Amino acid sequence: MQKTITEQNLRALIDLLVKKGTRVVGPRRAGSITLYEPLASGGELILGELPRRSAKEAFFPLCENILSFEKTTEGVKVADVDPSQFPETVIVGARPCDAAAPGILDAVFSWDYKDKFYLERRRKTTIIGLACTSCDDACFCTSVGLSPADPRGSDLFLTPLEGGGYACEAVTEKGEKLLAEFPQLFTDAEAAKALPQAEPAGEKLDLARIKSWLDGNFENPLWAEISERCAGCGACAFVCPACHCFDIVDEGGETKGCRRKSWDACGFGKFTNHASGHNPRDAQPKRYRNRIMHKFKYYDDKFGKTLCTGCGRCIRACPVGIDIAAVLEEISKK
Amino acid sequence: MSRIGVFVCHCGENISRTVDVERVAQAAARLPGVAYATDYKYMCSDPGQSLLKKAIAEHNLDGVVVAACSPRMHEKTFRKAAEATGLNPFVCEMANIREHCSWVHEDREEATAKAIDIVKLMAARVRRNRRLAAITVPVTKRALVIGGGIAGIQAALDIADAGHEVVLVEREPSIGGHMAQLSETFPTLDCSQCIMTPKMVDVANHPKITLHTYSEIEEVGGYIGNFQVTVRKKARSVDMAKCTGCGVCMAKCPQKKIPNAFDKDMGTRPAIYVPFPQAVPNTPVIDRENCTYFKSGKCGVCAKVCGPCAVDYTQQDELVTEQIGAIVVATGFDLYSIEPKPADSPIQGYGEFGYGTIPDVIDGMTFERLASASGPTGGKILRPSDGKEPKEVVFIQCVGSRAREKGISYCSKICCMYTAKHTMLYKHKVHDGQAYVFFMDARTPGKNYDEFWRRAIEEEEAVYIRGMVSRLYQKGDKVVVMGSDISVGIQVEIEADLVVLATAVQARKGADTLAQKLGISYDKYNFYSEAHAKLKPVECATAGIYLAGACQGPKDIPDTVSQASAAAAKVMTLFAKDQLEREPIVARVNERFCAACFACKKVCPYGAVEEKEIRDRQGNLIRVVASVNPGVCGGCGTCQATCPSKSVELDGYTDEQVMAMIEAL
Amino acid sequence: MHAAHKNHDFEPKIAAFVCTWCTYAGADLAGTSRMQYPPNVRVLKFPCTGRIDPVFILRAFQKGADGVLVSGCHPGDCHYMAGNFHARRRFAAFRQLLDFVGVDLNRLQFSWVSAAEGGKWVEVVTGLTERVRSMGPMREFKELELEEQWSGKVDTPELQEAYEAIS
Amino acid sequence: MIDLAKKIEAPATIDITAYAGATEAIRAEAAKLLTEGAVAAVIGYIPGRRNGTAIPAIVTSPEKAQELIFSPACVNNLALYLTRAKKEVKGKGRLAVVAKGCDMRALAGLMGESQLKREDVVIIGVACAGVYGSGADRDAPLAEKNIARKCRECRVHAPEGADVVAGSLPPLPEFSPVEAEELARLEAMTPAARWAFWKEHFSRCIRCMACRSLCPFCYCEQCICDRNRPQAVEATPRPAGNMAWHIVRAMHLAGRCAGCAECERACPMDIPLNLLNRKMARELKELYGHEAGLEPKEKGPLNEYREDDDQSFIK
Amino acid sequence: MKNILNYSYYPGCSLHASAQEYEASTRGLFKALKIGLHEVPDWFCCGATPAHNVDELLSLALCAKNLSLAENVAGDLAVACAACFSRLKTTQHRLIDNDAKRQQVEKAIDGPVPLGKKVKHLLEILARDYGLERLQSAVQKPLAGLKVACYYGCLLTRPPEVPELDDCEAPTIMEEVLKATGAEPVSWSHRMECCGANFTLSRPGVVLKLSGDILASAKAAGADCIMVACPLCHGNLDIRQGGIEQASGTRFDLPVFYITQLLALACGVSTERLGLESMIVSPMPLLREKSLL
Repeated sequence: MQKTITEQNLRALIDLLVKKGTRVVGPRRAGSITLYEPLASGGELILGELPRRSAKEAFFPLCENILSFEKTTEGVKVADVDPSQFPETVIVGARPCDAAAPGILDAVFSWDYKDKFYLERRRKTTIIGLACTSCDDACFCTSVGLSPADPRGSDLFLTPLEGGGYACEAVTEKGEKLLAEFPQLFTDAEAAKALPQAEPAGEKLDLARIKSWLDGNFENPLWAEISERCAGCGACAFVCPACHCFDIVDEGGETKGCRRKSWDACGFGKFTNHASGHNPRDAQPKRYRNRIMHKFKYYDDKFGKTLCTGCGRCIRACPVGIDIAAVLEEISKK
Repeated sequence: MSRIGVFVCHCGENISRTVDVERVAQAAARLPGVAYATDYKYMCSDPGQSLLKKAIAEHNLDGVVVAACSPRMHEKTFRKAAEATGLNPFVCEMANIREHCSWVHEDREEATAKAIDIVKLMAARVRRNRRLAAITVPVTKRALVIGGGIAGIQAALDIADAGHEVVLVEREPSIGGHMAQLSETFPTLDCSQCIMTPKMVDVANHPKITLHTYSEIEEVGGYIGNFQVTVRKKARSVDMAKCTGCGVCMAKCPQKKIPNAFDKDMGTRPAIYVPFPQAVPNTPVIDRENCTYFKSGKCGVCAKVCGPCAVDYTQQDELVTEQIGAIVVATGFDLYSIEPKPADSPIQGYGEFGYGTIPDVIDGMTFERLASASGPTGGKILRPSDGKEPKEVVFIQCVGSRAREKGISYCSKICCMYTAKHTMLYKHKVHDGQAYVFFMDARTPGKNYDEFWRRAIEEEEAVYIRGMVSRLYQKGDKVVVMGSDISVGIQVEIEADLVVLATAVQARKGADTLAQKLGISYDKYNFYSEAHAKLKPVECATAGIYLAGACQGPKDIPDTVSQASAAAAKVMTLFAKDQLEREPIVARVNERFCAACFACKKVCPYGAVEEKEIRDRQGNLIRVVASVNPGVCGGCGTCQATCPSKSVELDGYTDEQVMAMIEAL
Repeated sequence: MHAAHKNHDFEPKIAAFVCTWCTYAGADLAGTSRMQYPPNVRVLKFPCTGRIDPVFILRAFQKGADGVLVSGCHPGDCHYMAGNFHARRRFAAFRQLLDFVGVDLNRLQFSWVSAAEGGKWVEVVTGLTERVRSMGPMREFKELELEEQWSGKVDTPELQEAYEAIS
Repeated sequence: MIDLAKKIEAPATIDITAYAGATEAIRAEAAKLLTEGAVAAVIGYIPGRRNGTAIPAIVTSPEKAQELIFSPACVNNLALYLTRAKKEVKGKGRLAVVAKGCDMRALAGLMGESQLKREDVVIIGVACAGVYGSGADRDAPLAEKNIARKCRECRVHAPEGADVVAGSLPPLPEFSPVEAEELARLEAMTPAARWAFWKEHFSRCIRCMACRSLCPFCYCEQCICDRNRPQAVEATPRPAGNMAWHIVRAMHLAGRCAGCAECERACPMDIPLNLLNRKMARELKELYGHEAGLEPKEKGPLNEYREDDDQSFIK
Repeated sequence: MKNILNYSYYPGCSLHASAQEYEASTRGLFKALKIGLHEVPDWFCCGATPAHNVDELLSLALCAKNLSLAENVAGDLAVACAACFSRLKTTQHRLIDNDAKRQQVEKAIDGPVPLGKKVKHLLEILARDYGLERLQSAVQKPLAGLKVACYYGCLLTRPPEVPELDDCEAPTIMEEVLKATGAEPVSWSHRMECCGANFTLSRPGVVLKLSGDILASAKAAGADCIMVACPLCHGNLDIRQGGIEQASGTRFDLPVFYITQLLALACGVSTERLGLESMIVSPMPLLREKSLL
């Protein structure tokens, strides 16, 4: 029998979780936009909008301290951050393109070096995904093999139903646990008809074909052609659910400070700048090439996955209108 | 610097009375980068300095903080001491815990805490200090003097006598300037030409002086010690090398009716002329505007009569470039003229004085020419309108000067004295004449000046009327002077035969253009600005350029000569060394990051920022960046605060040093 | 003989950015004249107010200053002729910016103090110190310094303590 | 009888058919320049993949020039591509650029800052009635609802000083000046409320540097916030560093920013950055009568001075 | 027919009393030139010289109120009398950068002071607004052969910063206007000297001397007559001329015209409207001699 939950109960679920001390992260109004942020109550949850930034920051924060140091007469005192302090988190209302991302990122964060910051947060996080019933002309999840109703990556997956409420599908044990913990909020019901899922306009892309072109075209005039308009900002990377480059800097004073890890972007001119002053990716086309190569070739070579969920955020955010879907389409035609 | 020594001074009890110096030293020892800290009774004393030197050697210190008095007091002392041990002097800094702490606070706890903080700030700073090397700039020991009046002549002779080469540039055909026009000089009444002409001849004969007369400055490039100056030698139409100065050409020139400017247009001269008989050089020049040959192509008399064939009608202006180490600007002044106000001038004319339409209203310089034995009247005082000897002469002071409503607020400084002189000269020549002087104040500061003025009144019977003149008008052959005598409060009317106006001393016409070529600043009256009113009265803010005489402001002859000698002394000081050494607190451009917006150049008060082209080995231009000339940079650091990317840094006050101090706040 | 020393709950930290030729010398004069003023001020010497970057003021507030003084030569007295004129424009603009982002301009003072004005130095420093003392600590930047993005926040007891300590 | 009142009433929407004329003129001019070899490339706009979008394009052939367009979606300030930040583009040779009135002001500013020589660029000015605001409805006619904020207060619809001007202006509606109103609203607040306003906005900043990257005046070879010795502005996207970054940026643009509002448009976090720039521009106009970018000026307001400048704030 | 220019008009007390010929000729001239003059309703005394000697606030308030009345009439404010002109201009000048004083005055007159209202003397209107060329072409009967001493008096150009009419000490505006009529201005010395003004009543001796000098100077320069722009000067030079002749034993016989009288005459305004008959020194013989009647 399928479980369903009303919108009211979904909000009540958030309230209950918050009360219990769980950090609940979901789409929330932040100024004039919507972002995934901790919710103080269920009332704050915004449904029906794709937040500007992806949900990846729940595991991979925009900026976090990784240690702090203090110089004293006795020497340098270093204090590590204790990952056990990371809060139990539930992400509510993650769209399939966001929910799918951690599953992709797990590979890189647990490969030769186990990133305990990421992994600990990941372990403590439950994702409640939500199927999309609408999309815009930047959405292209279907082109990269996902769909607006794909439960991949979600622990619990909600599908909006005609007449309100959501069908709930426990995808993982974490999801089942949640269902079990708050049985009063979920109803066993004859499934009402699911609302029709969104239909992004793009054709499904032949990712293998794209990859094989990339394999042979490290040098190609196309890179310059696409990216000569690129202004070199990091907007695309920072809104992307799958981009995961980061920088580590020491900040603070001479006697006291923190080592911090924060998002970085391969579009930045300084991204690969060496201390010597030499920069192997010294021009924007090389940097843009890296962005595409990393997503559709290198990551695939290494982990067998594509580093893109088709959320379309980079298309919306790019101030010079670079459209990754159009780029992929062009490559796939080569 | 990571091995800093901190030396806390007691200053007898001056510091230790309110600051617990031992505690300061103990706290200092715990500061990052500090390897050694101690305190001592008198750090500046010999034993104190020895202690410092010894500690530097023993503890292998690479930076020093002396916590004592103000750096304005002893920074040099301690830097020298540090330098004696082999340290770079610029890694030694002072923490001011006396003037800024012990002397201004009473509470021992608070003062001690503050002293520790001050030491902390300075230690943080010294950690980022860089070793700076003194900057040297080569010096071309060749001076340019612009202007051949008494100021320029004096400066040129002084510098040349010291053994340095001098290039003297004069706009007119002869040197001599205004002083050559004067009859006698106050307060001694000695003959101006008698004291002037020998100096002019000295200039002409001096082996170290290159004289360019009838020449103007075309272009100035470079900087202190290394100027390149282009001089335009105007076509004289007479070959200087061939001319013997015999004067036959002038005698034979058929065009003789040209008003002689040297005599204030009262006499005449030929078209080929020397301005006055004692001219230096004594080579005539053809006034092409008035020469019949140049106007119509006919005549050519002078060429025909010239024995050595020196007349050359085809001569062209010539540009000469001189390498110069220092420049003395001595361009002098112009006299305010009573004319309707020029359209673009902020200065109002004197309509009430008839705008100079009354022929017997003349200015002081015209009177000088009348009184001069070599003048158009042979020294007789004869009025211009009818050549009669004036029996009643009215002198009016402050015409143009001290007249805010007319646009000039300053005092011309010399008029009180020369007007007094004029009354005397007049009385000496016209025994039964009466001189009246309208004056606001009589300003006679100067050796024997007031005595001189009193003599004009008491012995030469000049009548001084305190008050200004409201109107002059012609009445028959008299000039009626309507004025007021404010000391008795009555209106005065004098029917005079001649009126002499003591007109204001103004900056030379075109002074601003020359200033722009030189890159020096000038005030709203176009007088050149000295770098500091008290302490640098002969220096321009632009290094290597000095001022002499009235181009800087109204001045009499003694002041002018003194300033000229002072400027010469400054040039000699500069020339005393082969290289110019200066404190290395100068800005440097990080060429790699300079985006060439030249904001630094726009704000630099010294014009020290240049545009530098970076080329590859083939000579192709890669990019242009800013570049600071360390010889010219004054070290204010305005460029750095202005540069958005901080690609220009002031050595000694880098952002790194400042940020470290802010960090340590 | 001495004025009764008062204890205050809050002693502000005042950073003074001064030029070496006028205001630093003026402060020296206050010292040689044995004038008395509150010890809260820390002087940072610059060749000229023209060298003082607005970033320094911002940084000083970030690094814990409760009040900032910028002081140099009177107009026309600049050792470098025009540095203070440039500074005057720069700070006229910068203070408007700070005001616009919500910094209380009572914490920021600009003055001309000449080498002869030891008395004025004392007045300016005393005035600013007392004004800032009455305003209380400059919390804005300090609080901001401790804030984290929600995703990077770890609510460790130490941080919590530090956070509470500032209020 | 004709109803006069009705006739003179300003239209509520902008008739964008006028933009088609501009498109034609731009294509013709670009093709001419490229055919003649007068320029190596024309920087203009071509349609984006998505309906109603336009993206910058660097066009090098007369054929490709036929793809150029002008529409309300042509939001970018193409002056960006003439700065040293875009060396690849600048390296192509002499360039032509399509510029709206607002973009012209940036070009003038760049010329004043020695970044661009007038003779090195052909300016194809375009009469512009307005462009879409960010996130605006691109299907609806251009009106109060979807026009960019800066366009509501635009005073440079017709570009001045261009080599050619493409298109003509349709009748312009009167829009309420939202930026001026917002500025007034903020100024009326207490400092504490303003602080709260900006803190909230800046805390969203992720330091993607889109504001910097899109700004024609952020052409520094090395941004002060990328420097770490010393570190004047923290590089990490924490609230403290964000606040410092935006204050420093506003200060660095003061007297230079010509108001193209690209920073604000580019910001993926919708931070109203142009408010800061407008505020500074207004203060500098009030203080020194300076307006950025109307014509190339040798000195900006913060690198010149007058002896009698206001100093009422100096005690 | 439409006027070319329109002004609000402040005649001042004299023009309604001793200087009625100034008023009549002004109106006649301006009508002929098609310049509209619209008298300020309810205008009153400007305070003249006495007021500011007694109470500055009073003197400023009087003019301020008149200015504010003038705001009701469109156009710059035309003023004929040199003294009224001076007072009105002085008031604006005094108040423009003195906020404290302005507030005081505003309180006194219970309203704002129109500091922007342009106050113009007739000369300025004729020479600048109307223009010398146009004036010249409006002349129907050139005053050829008439030698005129243009007399400025004290207030038209002084103090330098207030009237902004012409050069303070060497003005030419009257001569320029006069030349347009075809008459010949003489060059003379006492154009700007004081006529004695108000002393005419309290210390007539002073006036006899000062005005006598002016007349003598004009005569010496070869003038046939004098032209003035101020009712008070006119009084001293015209009414007192007989007395001066008596005291000095010199016969001058110099008619004293207002600017508008000569201009109107040249522009063909009927001589009946020029008030020539009210001049003490009759101009008739002169005008007949020069065939100007």
